[in-house]
Amino acid sequence: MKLLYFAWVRERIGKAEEEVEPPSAIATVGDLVAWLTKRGEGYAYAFENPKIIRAAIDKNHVRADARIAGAGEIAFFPPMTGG
Amino acid sequence: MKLLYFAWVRERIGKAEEEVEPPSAIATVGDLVAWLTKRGEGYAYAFENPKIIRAAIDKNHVRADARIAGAGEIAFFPPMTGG
Amino acid sequence: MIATIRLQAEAFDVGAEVEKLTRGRTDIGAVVTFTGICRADEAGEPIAALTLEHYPGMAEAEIARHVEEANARWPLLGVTVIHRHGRIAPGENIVLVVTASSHREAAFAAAAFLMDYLKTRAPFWKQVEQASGRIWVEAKATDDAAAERWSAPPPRRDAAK
Amino acid sequence: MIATIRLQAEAFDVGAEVEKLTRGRTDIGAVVTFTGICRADEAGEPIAALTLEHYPGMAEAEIARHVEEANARWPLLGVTVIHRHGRIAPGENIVLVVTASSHREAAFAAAAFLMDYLKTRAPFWKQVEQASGRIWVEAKATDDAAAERWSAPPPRRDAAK
Repeated sequence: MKLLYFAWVRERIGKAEEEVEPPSAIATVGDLVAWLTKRGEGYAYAFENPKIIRAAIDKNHVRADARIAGAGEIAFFPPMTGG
Repeated sequence: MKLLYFAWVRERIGKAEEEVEPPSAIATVGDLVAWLTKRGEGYAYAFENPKIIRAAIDKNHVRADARIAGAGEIAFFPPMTGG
Repeated sequence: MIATIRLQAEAFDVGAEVEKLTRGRTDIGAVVTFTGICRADEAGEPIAALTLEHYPGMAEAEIARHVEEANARWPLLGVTVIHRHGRIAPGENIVLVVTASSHREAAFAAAAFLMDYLKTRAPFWKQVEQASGRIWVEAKATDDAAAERWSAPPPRRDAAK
Repeated sequence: MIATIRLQAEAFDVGAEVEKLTRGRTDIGAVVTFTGICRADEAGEPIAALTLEHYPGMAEAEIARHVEEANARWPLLGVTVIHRHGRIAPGENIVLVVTASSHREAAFAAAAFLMDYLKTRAPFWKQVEQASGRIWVEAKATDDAAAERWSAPPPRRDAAK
């Protein structure tokens, strides 16, 4: 599964994208964030306040309880500041 | 006192402006409309529905109860349809 | 606040007016424009053209008063109002309002406010040329209602910057 | 309804975009534009420039969804949305929304709606260059509140034509 990171989530993790294979117990976006958080300091820093992290599955906004089964790409980013 | 007429008020009266000397009993814009109405068919037609006629004294919107003493020019016109 | 008010027979250029208002400024964050255009129909019937009559002197004064009122209600950095008079063909522009502010809420609100007032208070009258003859456009109750909504005390809220 | 959505690094020309949307049309009576411009300050501190990062593919899709939503809510005849990315200096434009309708109420409402959603839902992130370094702009609670006001059922009222 492909993960994408944007803005300060990208900067804190230190990469824009990566391929990961989370264990089958990781069912939701929230589970995935918790699992990623344990992968290192950068991840822990990026996800230190998981409530403000936004996520998208295949370019659609989703909530933390969204299931990740079948996802092509999952993106994590801060609240949007466009316009 | 100078009177100005616009749009269909002008067309019905048949002139764009005129000088008038109303008698001293004519105190308000409403009095003036009633007095003008008696001056002929065109005036009666223009002011047949006095409630919808708008008036301005010296280029400021006024109501029918506005006093005309000291007015330089008084204009009568239909509801505005600009923009 | 820089205000420009023009009554003219000639068409205007929206892009040029925005450029004039914003050139060299770095305090403006939001610009809203409203352009009113002559449609080929009025009240469901085709028109060949419209003619705008106005009350010279009073039209400028009324617009200036409402631009001042908008400036008192919202933190504006610039306003341009151009209103044409004379004969205008379908597809041609009629009226332009440009509002500039540091944030979008003020620019949107001031432009809507000015248009509602231009429709109901500025001394302009539209006549349309239809197959049945020349007809004066009737004032719309919905325009009066739109203008009425601004008669509540000014909001000057800081929301939605 | 004709919709144009563009993400680009280059600046845009407001007048040219209005012209493209309206040329040869006689059914459009109202055009509203919103232009967002880079100010020389952010949260009271001077900035040298801002850089806009975006999520390619998702940004276009999100904007397209909201243009469709606007078209379902109001009787629109045309919409253009242009959003720049990359480095933008103070005074340069950032975002453009153009809405066209037969009447002004729909054009104003749709432009405000699209801007509120672009601010809160489209995947763009602003970073500013200040004396203290490069800082990611924080999302504003007021922008979320502004977007929230559209979550009530669509009005589609005929007022204020």
